[in-house]
Amino acid sequence: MQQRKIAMVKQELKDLHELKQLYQPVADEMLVNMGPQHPSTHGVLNFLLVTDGEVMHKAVAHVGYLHRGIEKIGEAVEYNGFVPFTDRVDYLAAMSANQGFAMAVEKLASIQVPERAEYLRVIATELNRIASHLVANGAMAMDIGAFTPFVHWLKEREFVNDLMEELCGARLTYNYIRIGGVAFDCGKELAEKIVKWIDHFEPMVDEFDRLITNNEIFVQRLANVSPISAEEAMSYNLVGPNLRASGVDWDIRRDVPYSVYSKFDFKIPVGKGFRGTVGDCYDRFVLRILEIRESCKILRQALATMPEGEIMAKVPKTIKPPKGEAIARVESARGELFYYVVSDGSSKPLRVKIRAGSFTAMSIIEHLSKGVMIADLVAIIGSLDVVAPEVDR
Amino acid sequence: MSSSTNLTLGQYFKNIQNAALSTLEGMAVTFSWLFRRPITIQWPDKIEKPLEETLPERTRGILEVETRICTGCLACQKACPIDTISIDMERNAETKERFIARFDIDAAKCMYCGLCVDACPTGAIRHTTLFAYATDNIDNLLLSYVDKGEKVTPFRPKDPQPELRARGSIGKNVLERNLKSKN
Amino acid sequence: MDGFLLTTTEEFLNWNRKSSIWYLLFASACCGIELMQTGGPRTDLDRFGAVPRATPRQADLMIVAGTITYKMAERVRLLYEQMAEPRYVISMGSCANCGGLFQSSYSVLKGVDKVIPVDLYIPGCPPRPEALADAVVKLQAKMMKEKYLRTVRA
Amino acid sequence: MWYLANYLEKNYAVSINGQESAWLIYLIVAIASALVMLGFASLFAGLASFVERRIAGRIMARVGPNRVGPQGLFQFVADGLKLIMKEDLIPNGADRFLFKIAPYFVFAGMLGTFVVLPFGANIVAANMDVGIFYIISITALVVVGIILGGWASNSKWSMFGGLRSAAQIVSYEIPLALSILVVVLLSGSLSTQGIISAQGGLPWDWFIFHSPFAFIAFFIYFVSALAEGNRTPFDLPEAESELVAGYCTEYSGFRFVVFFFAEWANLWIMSAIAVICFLGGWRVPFISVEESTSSWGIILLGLAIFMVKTLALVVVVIQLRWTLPRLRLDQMMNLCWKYLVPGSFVCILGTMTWMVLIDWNSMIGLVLRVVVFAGAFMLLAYYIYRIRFNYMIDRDNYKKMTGKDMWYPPYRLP
Amino acid sequence: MDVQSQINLIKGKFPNEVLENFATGTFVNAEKLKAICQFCRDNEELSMQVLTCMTAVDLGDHLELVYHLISYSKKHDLVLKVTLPRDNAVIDSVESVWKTADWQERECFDLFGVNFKNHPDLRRIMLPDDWQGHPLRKDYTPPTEYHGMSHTRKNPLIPEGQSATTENSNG
Repeated sequence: MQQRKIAMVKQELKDLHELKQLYQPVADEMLVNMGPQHPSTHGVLNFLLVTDGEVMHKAVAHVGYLHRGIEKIGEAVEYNGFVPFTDRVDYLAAMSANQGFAMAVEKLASIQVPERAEYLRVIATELNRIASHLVANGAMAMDIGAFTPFVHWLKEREFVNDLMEELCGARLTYNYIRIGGVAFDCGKELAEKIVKWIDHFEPMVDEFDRLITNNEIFVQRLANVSPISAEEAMSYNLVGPNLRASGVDWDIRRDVPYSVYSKFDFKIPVGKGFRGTVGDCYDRFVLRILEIRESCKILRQALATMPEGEIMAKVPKTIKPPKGEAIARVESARGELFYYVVSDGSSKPLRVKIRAGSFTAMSIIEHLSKGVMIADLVAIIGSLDVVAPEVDR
Repeated sequence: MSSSTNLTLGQYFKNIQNAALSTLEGMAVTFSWLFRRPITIQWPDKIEKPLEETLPERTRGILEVETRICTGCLACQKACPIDTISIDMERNAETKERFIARFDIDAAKCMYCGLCVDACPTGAIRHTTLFAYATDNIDNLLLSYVDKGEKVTPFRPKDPQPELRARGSIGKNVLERNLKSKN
Repeated sequence: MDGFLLTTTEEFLNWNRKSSIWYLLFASACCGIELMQTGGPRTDLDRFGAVPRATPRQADLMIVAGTITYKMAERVRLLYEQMAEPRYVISMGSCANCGGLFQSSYSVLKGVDKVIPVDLYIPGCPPRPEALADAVVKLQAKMMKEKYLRTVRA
Repeated sequence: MWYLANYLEKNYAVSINGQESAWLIYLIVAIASALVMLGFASLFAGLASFVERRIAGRIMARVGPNRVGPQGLFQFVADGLKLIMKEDLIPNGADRFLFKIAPYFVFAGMLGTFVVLPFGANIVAANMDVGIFYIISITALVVVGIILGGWASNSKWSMFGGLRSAAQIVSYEIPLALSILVVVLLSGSLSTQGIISAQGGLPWDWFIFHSPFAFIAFFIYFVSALAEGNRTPFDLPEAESELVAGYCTEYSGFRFVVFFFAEWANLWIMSAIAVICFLGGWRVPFISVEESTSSWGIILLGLAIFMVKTLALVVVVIQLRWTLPRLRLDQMMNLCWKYLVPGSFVCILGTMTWMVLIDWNSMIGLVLRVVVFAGAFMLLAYYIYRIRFNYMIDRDNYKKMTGKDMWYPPYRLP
Repeated sequence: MDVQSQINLIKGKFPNEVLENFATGTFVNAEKLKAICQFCRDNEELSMQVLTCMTAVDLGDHLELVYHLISYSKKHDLVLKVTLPRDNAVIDSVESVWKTADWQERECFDLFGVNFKNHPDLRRIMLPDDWQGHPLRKDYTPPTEYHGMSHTRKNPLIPEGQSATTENSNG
């Protein structure tokens, strides 16, 4: 026990010493540790704020508190066995993480996924996107101080969890999309239940707008806060709602079409500076709400036009794809989820690289946090919708 | 209330009007919630049927093994990516037929992914809807479905279909026995 | 007579501690989302008097929800030491129980009981909100049986 | 309570070895009334914390604490006693003496205001002539306590919280005092009983409907009282999501109970002062000031009316907490100095001209008051219409989805 | 425009830097990588505004750095690969071309040990600062304990008889 305490103290001193050279804080500045356990850092992310009061000179991000080495495990587990691990890469939008890996391996092993399985994948991913946007916006509203919208959106998410439990058996870590198709089928009455929920849910989104989105205090707290220009967003490789809020019209579902998204017509909302400049926190918030509405539209069309047929392609027990590499881009709730799978012919991948949206969204926070108040840093983290495992994998 | 200094008079009153109206709107929404039904399921005592029965059929709870139709093919052990299932097959010296001596599942480590259930040819291993088994000693979560001395003859497909026990009952017995014995 | 007096007052004191457990708002991974759902409307932990508190000083239950890596382990130990004395720990989910599906990884702590004493382990990945509510109910039963005064006196 | 003191003195004036013993009786009565006030304040603080969690639960479609005691009534007893039994933690770098003293400043500031708050015709601890002036000055003690707590616990987060509350409470004292000045102008006296007796029982005889300016003054008072008590749009000092727990980050155990108590006792004080100044306190309609102390029945009726009005305002404050997000520091200061202070000056000038032009008892005065009352009533009707609109939207879809109908009135406890 | 014409465009500007190519991109000489990336970004026809992903692959005898570039306006993408020796892999950082490379290169340094010249702040990003070794290399053997916390845990599945506890079985 004793030597551990000494080791910890030495570590602390080394940290402080090293930080002192890196930042040379001015006389009256102090280092505030917005530590890994903090109500508004979503999950375990650590910010070191160099501040002299309310306004910060710089916020240095320390990540890696949830680095579980998923890519190293990827090299030690077969292809089929790795799918549950991709759930844990982004537990809020687990379905798109599954779909990304499955598509990459299907490209490698040239497996053709049946039509109905593609529809089921789209339905599950869109439901999951709505649930993920609910928690993202809810957590952001809670950080600004409004607790009720967060719990209302948890209530809606509870309904989505029930639907997901009926469809694929789990509430959060689905393992529903398998390589070559889908694990279970969606019966007629489950499709009715989903449509009934959407009928209930869409007026509720309008109610959230009346409760919080148009609330003057909320708008004043978010409008014109840390606007991100299109060039900055692209240079920092922001993806998804963060990118579209800065005015760049880029959505993988439409621009790099995969699965059966080309069969549905849905709009891609782009940030227009609704109540402030283009690309500020308020734009990102409103964009997610518009995307929730678009996902409801896609769900209705997908449920209506789902064809009958097989839900799983003929896939051998252990998949041995030929030597080579493949990439897969999927539009997850947090933007473009990029999979790069290299196989050497054996039943285990040689290298699995997952590049997620939160990783780059986290890297821009350091750049945005110059001369910003602590209350605004909380709003920025919330609006960029950063999730710890996606950053640290 | 916008903090910009160049605040025109019109903008000044517009801010006040916006703030007042949106606060009234927000208060109307929250007050209307006082008259709506809360969706709380008062879990432990104030619900009609215990939650285990009302959960959907595909729910992936704690694993359970119906040893009567287990063929001892070790497919589930191979399918599990993090090997939480461990089965010992022993061969009877004289009669040369194999039997299952030990079938252990580590419920504390299992990730409830369902890959073993897909791999099982006869559906012996399956997910129950049991979930409420918090214990203060982690060894209680080691479920052994074949007792110490017992020898289970593996089921051959052409045998007559034995009478199967209800889903969830086997798991419940093993978990209760663990809770009583170990602490 | 003295036994009766002590047990009833102790019963009352334990009842007080049991019916207002304030848990620390500490969510590291997937189980953290289920922890938020448990605080949400469906299984409402507020019914048991459990309120999430952000500072370890005012929390008397730490729910370790999610994977603890080696970099985070020292912080978890620090948080545990900052909590005020009658404190309890619930290890929620496979990752906190024994490292779970990341047990073979180089940077994951194999179970949080290597760093802090754990009172209850919840199986599940992630456990249902009702499983966490069940753990809180079991913790309450455990608190009722604690000899709070007698140990101090004996 | 002085009424009681005079009554006791006349009948039981016993002289101890010759000296006059009136001061002894006054002492005993003062201590008795102080204990009654403390009892009422702590009971109200406890129940208010329980009721707030129940209302918050219902607003969030969930159920508040309902397992501790019948329907969860003893929740606050459990919270309080559990916190007392917690370990007594003082952070090592903290300034031990100030750390221990800080909560009791806040406690003194909070309990001090209960002395002047009336409950009925002559049920008041001390009917001071400078009642309202005393209230405004004693709430400054709360600021001292919070800053001391923030600074002494040697943690950066609580220091932020302490300084934020210093800026907030001190700067919101001014609109608070100015809006109460409007009422003092109307009633002509500073004592709380005097203000109430200057108003009438019927709604249009209250000061709030005296003129549109008084109506705006009520809202200015209400907003700045929210800021004084660190309630929601202004709960920056213990901002849950930014500053971990603001000034009481390092407090645990009994000292946190005192901070916890002060926050909820302030609910009562805030709404009681609003009811005294603007909503006609304990005045019973159709009964003049003289008759209101005649029989115990009328006094109790006055007490009941005062309680109902105050609890209604408390519910509004609670509901505000679960509706509005939090203001940023500079926006909070901006709101105070650019909107509330000029607004309260306009109200004072407006009320003065209104009083000069139109006499209170004249027919035009009455008609204008009824017009303002009608305007306020229209606003209330619009509010109720919006509530019904929000409810109606989701009723059928909810029934279709879950099969159960959505009507679940608040008095039906789950 | 398709991959082949993109490669020809680059070959036009850097004739002897472009080595052999493959389906989705081309191998490039390590020293000239930064100049090529600058060219890809600034050229109008290519206008690769975004570096989607920059990672390393350990192929046993040498390391391979893979740069995935994409252009949102032209809707085409390209892959640049660089081969580096295993032990002291050094390459200049492209952080000045795309700001996202800052963190991706830090991750590559942390997990693979690839050193990036004139990178603004090359520190470990994922692992604690005093961690030895770079985990994603094939020849990485994880330490048996860290700050007093041991890596092994008694595996309940193996009865007391056999004594094998769960080593780091990530083969």
